[in-house]
Amino acid sequence: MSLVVFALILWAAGWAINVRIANGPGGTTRAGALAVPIIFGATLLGMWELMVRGFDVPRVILPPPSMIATTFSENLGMLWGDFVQTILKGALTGYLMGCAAAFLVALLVDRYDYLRRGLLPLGNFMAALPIVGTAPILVMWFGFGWQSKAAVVVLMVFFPMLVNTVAGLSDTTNMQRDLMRTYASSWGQTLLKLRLPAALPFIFNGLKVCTTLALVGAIVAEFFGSPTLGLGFRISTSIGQLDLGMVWAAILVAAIFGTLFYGIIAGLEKRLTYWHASQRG
Amino acid sequence: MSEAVAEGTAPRPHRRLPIPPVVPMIVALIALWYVAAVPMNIKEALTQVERDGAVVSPESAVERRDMSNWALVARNPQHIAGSWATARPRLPAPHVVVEELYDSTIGEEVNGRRGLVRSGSLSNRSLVYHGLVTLNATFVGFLIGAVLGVALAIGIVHSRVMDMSVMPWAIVSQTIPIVALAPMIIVVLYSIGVQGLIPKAVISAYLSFFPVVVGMVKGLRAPDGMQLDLMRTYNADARTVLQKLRLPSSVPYLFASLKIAIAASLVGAIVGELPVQRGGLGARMLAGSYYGQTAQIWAALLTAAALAAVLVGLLGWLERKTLARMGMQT
Amino acid sequence: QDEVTLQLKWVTQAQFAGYYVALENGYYDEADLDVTILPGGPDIAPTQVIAGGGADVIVEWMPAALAARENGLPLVNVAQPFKASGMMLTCWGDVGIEEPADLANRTLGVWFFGNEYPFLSWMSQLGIDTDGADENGVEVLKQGFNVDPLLQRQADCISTMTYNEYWQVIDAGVAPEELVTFQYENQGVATLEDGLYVLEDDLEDEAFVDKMARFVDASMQGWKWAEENPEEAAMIVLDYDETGAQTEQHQIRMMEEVAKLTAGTEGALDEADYERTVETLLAGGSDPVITKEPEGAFTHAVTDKALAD
Amino acid sequence: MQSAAAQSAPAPQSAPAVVSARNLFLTFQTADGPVNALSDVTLDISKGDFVSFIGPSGCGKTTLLRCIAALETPTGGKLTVNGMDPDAARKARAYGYVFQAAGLYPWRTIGGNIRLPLEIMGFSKSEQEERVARVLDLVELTGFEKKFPWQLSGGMQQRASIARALAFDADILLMDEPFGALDEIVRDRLNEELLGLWDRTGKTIAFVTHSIPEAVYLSTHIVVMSPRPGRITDVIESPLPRQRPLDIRDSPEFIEVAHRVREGLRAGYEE
Amino acid sequence: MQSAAAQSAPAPQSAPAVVSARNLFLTFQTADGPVNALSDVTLDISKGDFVSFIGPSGCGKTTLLRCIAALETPTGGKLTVNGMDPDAARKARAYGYVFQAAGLYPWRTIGGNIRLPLEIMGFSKSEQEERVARVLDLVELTGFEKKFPWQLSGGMQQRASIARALAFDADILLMDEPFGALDEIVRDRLNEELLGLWDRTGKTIAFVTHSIPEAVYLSTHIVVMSPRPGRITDVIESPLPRQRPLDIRDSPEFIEVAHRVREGLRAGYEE
Ligand SMILES: Nc1ncnc2c1ncn2[C@@H]1O[C@H](COP(=O)(O)OP(=O)(O)OP(=O)(O)O)[C@@H](O)[C@H]1O
Ligand SMILES: Nc1ncnc2c1ncn2[C@@H]1O[C@H](COP(=O)(O)OP(=O)(O)OP(=O)(O)O)[C@@H](O)[C@H]1O
Ligand SMILES: Cc1ncc(C[n+]2csc(CCO)c2C)c(N)n1
Ligand SMILES: [Mg+2]
Ligand SMILES: [Mg+2]
Repeated sequence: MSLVVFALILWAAGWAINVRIANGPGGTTRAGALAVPIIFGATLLGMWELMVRGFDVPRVILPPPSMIATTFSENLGMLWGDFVQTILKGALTGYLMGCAAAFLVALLVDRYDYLRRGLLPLGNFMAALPIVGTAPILVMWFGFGWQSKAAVVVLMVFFPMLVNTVAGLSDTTNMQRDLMRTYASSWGQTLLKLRLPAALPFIFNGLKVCTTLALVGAIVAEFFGSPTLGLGFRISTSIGQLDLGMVWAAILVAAIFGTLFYGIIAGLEKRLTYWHASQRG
Repeated sequence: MSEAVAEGTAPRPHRRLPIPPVVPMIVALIALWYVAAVPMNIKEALTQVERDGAVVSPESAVERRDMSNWALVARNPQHIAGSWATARPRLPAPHVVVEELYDSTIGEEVNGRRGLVRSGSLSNRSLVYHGLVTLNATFVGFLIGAVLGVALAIGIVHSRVMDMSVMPWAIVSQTIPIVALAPMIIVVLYSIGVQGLIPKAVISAYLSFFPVVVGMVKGLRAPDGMQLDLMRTYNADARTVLQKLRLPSSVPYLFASLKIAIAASLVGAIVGELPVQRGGLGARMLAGSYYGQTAQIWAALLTAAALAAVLVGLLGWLERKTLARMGMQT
Repeated sequence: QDEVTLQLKWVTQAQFAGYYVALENGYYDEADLDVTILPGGPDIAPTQVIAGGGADVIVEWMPAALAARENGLPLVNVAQPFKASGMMLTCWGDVGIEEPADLANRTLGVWFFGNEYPFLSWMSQLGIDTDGADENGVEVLKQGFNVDPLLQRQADCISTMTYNEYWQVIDAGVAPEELVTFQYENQGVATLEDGLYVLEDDLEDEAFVDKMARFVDASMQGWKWAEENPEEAAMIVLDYDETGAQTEQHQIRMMEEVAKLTAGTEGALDEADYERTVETLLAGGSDPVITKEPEGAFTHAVTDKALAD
Repeated sequence: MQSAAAQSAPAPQSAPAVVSARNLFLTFQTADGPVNALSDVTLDISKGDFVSFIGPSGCGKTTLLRCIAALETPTGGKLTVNGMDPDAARKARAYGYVFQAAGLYPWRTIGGNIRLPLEIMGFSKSEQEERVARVLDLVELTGFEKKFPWQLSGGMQQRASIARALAFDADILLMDEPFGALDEIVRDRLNEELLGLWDRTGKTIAFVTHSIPEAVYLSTHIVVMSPRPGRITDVIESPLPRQRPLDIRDSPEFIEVAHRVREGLRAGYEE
Repeated sequence: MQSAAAQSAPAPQSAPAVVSARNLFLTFQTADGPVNALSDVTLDISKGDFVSFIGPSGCGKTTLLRCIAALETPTGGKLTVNGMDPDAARKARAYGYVFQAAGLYPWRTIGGNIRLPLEIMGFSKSEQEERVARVLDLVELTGFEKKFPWQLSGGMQQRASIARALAFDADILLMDEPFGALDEIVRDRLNEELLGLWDRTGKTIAFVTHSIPEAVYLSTHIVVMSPRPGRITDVIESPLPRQRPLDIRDSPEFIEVAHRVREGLRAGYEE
């Protein structure tokens, strides 16, 4: 019980430190912006550890972070293999193919209003097909390897990317378009010099949303059939073996990569859309 | 001087009802679907007719396994129609799915042993029943997720600390494959004696809170400096600003994110139904997969998508009504 | 009435008919028990459910139970309604597989999630590598929930149960002659399936043992009734299936097949079977399922009491 | 009103100073370095004055008005409003503020917008109704209470926003380019109406504008400002009578004052 | 330049008509029913004219300019630009258009924005550099080439947008309230510069404004418009010389013309 009390104290302390940093002069600095979430996360982990121990939660229900860390560090090799299989082969390939395809279709849809009015509602409907239903079908179609995972990811990221890109391409003011008209600019020129740059913030929004979708899609698809490696395989198999440390270690891999991936895209966004009001602060 | 000038061309009113572009798209999609079903199902179809005594080429199933589907179609053109009628198709033909949809809704309720007509209650073999089961969890999860999302957004907008600490972790939380965690969540909730609707709703809520947070943070921050300054000149407190300025101006954002959230909620409910095989569209999809009944999966899938469309449509309708009442045009 | 929560290993189907029959026919009521049956499903681990306190007793396969025991979850077998194993490997006959040695170099579908142990033991006894390291190893696929990998020839062989997936293959139009099957029972690597397990600590409570005894007794009554009335039993199962997915024909046949496995036992664990299972699991080569002889992994206390009444 | 751009102490005065600024400084810290928005601003506004602030873009007019409204805090000097610290005056709801754009809340009707400050300040329902009706009448918008902002023209919206600032009857009115977005004809009419209102109510008005004729036509005092750093270069007291028909703008006195203002502005630029 | 509000046929003329409009009509179909934005507009603009369009908000000034630019199609009447159909003139890149707001692309530097039309029209790299440098110099923005729009003040942005319209050297310049958002002093200076530019280059300029002094100061012809339906009520030919120092605005001729314009505007309102 004392561990639980200690956990609450830890929480209060972490929060107090964060309040001081955030509201103090450090709140606007880069270091502050980094420190606060890290302290928050560390507090959460500490609470988790203490609560699990304090309440004597069975290891096979929820393991403490320390145990997850141990499992993680002891199985780096295996987790690396899972990472390559699920994320590099499945998620990334699917992400690239899905986003690229959505981008090209967006150009088409943007060019031909008829397609826009015909395809978008249809796409909207198809986007509502839950992956847990489509994944077994795609596994049946594309086999047990990473290809089926990539297919699931393509299906998942396609529509959000399409919608964002289409919205972005039309996010120009009348004046900006009229200006191009006064130059008698061709469709391609208008696209290249006006619509694409103007669409960038939206495109990045889509790319960001899709990072997490890609990850989740690739992992989930493995539940419906996979070779004997991959993060989804690892999670599912390890639950069956009651090796919860491994389950969470695999989740940790996904979370680390997901955050990194998101961060990279967000960083790229900062560099390429520096001119946008949202980036100038 | 050139005579070429713009003549007055008032648009003439249309006589015929214009066909919405979706219609030809759907027709094209269905045609494509039929075409795709041929190579997809050809192996199965050939095996099937072979068992019925027909001659197919090549004759060995092992040889066929290693051939491309298109080559098989080319060599057995007389069996193409069989691809639309296999027992366990890889891609069921559209009419098969439609039949299944009819059988598992109206057909089952009217003629089924446990149907509405014979038993007085919805049949657990019908998609109507399972759709309702899923809807229930969706609503509860959506409600929890939306309330949580709005509350979190309000906290984030009002507290710097929350903004700085919670927001990054909200993003991280979305990189965790909840679908993988769903069975464990259900087991954990079992262990504290919670069963039935709530575990599904929890998963639903987990998926739906994030879009609401993101949208509402944007929405609550939508008021510009002038609108906020106006409140300051009235010496309004944070509560009043929230009530009279931030919340009203976030309404369009709220609806935009609610529409995403309800679709996510539905997926969450379905995900939650997979491990606990106790009805719902998720259970239905899995059962279809379990017994290789692809038509059954497709029927459940389409039902789910239609449900999502209806829910999103409902929210859109509510949005238009609300915004119109608030004097905001869409 | 005493409350008992039973967690099944898989979805509601005739594999668990005995329990549903006992519930439906009031055997549990007669034993003064209020039984809740929780169906299982993909990725629901009964061992985890009982560890979390979500159930009093679970239906589980012995390999998974013993592995969990070694992982620190002290499960104890209190009864064994299934005498024989229903697990087998089903292969296409036309790909040239005739005996187990032919499995080398093939693609095999295997259930994981704690159900892979019997397969791994068997392979290691055959000396066939399963993790892709060896040239002549097998390529293992984590098989999903259905028999599509076989039908679509994505795999040469898949795992099936005598009472379930095998018949799905047959129902798909495949003639039995087209298939080659390897029953684990015949390969000498059979492991015990569908036993009833409880937590060791609970057994220290006399009242709990008594409750379990009544539970096992009533359940076995159910099983025996189901064996004798397969059609009615299947219909009872159908009535309890909330997903509405099961079909009459399939469940009746499943019940008939399951009856073959439950025949010849009153529920008490046969120690010889236990020894054989443990041996198989221990003989897992470099990576055995369990590393040392388990102790106290079963008790006859419950069945003795149940059979005495 | 009294001002001193160069002198340090203000001259004694008769009417009580509603706004009193002494050597105000305000520096914004920006990414590109500090910006001196206000530099050594000393100024008194007496009760009943109509003071216009004119000057090129970026000279600190808005900033000064915002300091008076306690929306900005000077980084140096002393500022009192109604004898109090500006923030205390803000909390005492001493002034009404009219922004450059009408800035009506689009989800509220015209009546709802005018009622907004009244709700916040806790007026009773009946009092609210009464005041809304009164100020709507004052700005000639009776009958438009139930309309939404977008159903009104720009000029009507601007009048509604003035009504909103008038509704709770503060003695001071701070107006930041309220007519900047309107066309000349509408602007003329609103100018006339504003003068009438000021005359009837005896409010103290601080008014920011870009337009020389507008400043001259409306004000008792015209404060000319210049940028980099923002400071007061001249304060011109108007010789025009309190009653000003529109065609006073063709009178020699008017043209003379306008000329002085223009010269003052130009001087600020050339420096 | 010649115009006829009431007459149907234009008077004969010496200089060739750059823009010629005969009985133009333009009706917008809106949800609230049709809006007559232009009604029976007949007008000629000769080469080298500086024509201002003035009138209350919504009278169709912008619409008329957009018709000339082929951004809008009249629903009736006849319009030619450089003797061609306006759309052909647009494709021949006959004019530069300056919008009310600067409308610079935020992702391009000032130099990049000015280079935009040159890139589209396929000028060579070296030619681009040379022209950018020249027009930057013309609008006094040399040294700001590498800055982004948001790093410049509103006046500078507006000058950059004029530079952009000048860069490809079209003979016609269409300007829609280009200085509407600027303060008086900056506006004065830009007015002076624009006059100088016009004088030097001999371009034909159509200029929309709200400001009477601006219209009078700049133009050779002032077109007064009135709304509902949008039409031309008067065309005033300026007696002022081509060379106009800023203080011409205090001259009696100027005040006389300004008075006529104001009367014309007011008449349009009262009708
Ligand atoms: N919040 C701020 N942060 C940084 N600089 C600011 C801020 N507000 C104003 N400034 C700067 O302070 C100076 C004065 O600005 P202010 O808005 O008071 O000018 P102004 O006279 O009202 O101009 P305008 O006529 O364009 O409204 C300008 O240089 C402006 O860029
Ligand atoms: N695209 C459009 N659709 C419908 N109505 C329009 C459209 N563009 C302009 N109008 C209407 O046509 C009329 C003339 O508009 P226009 O923009 O030409 O006026 P303006 O003289 O430029 O006014 P301002 O001085 O406010 O810029 C207005 O009543 C306007 O509401
Ligand atoms: C995820 C998962 N995959 C496979 C099985 C295998 N399994 C064990 S018992 C049983 C029923 C036999 O018909 C089946 C299919 C499982 N339990 N969970
Ligand atoms: Mg200002
Ligand atoms: Mg206009």
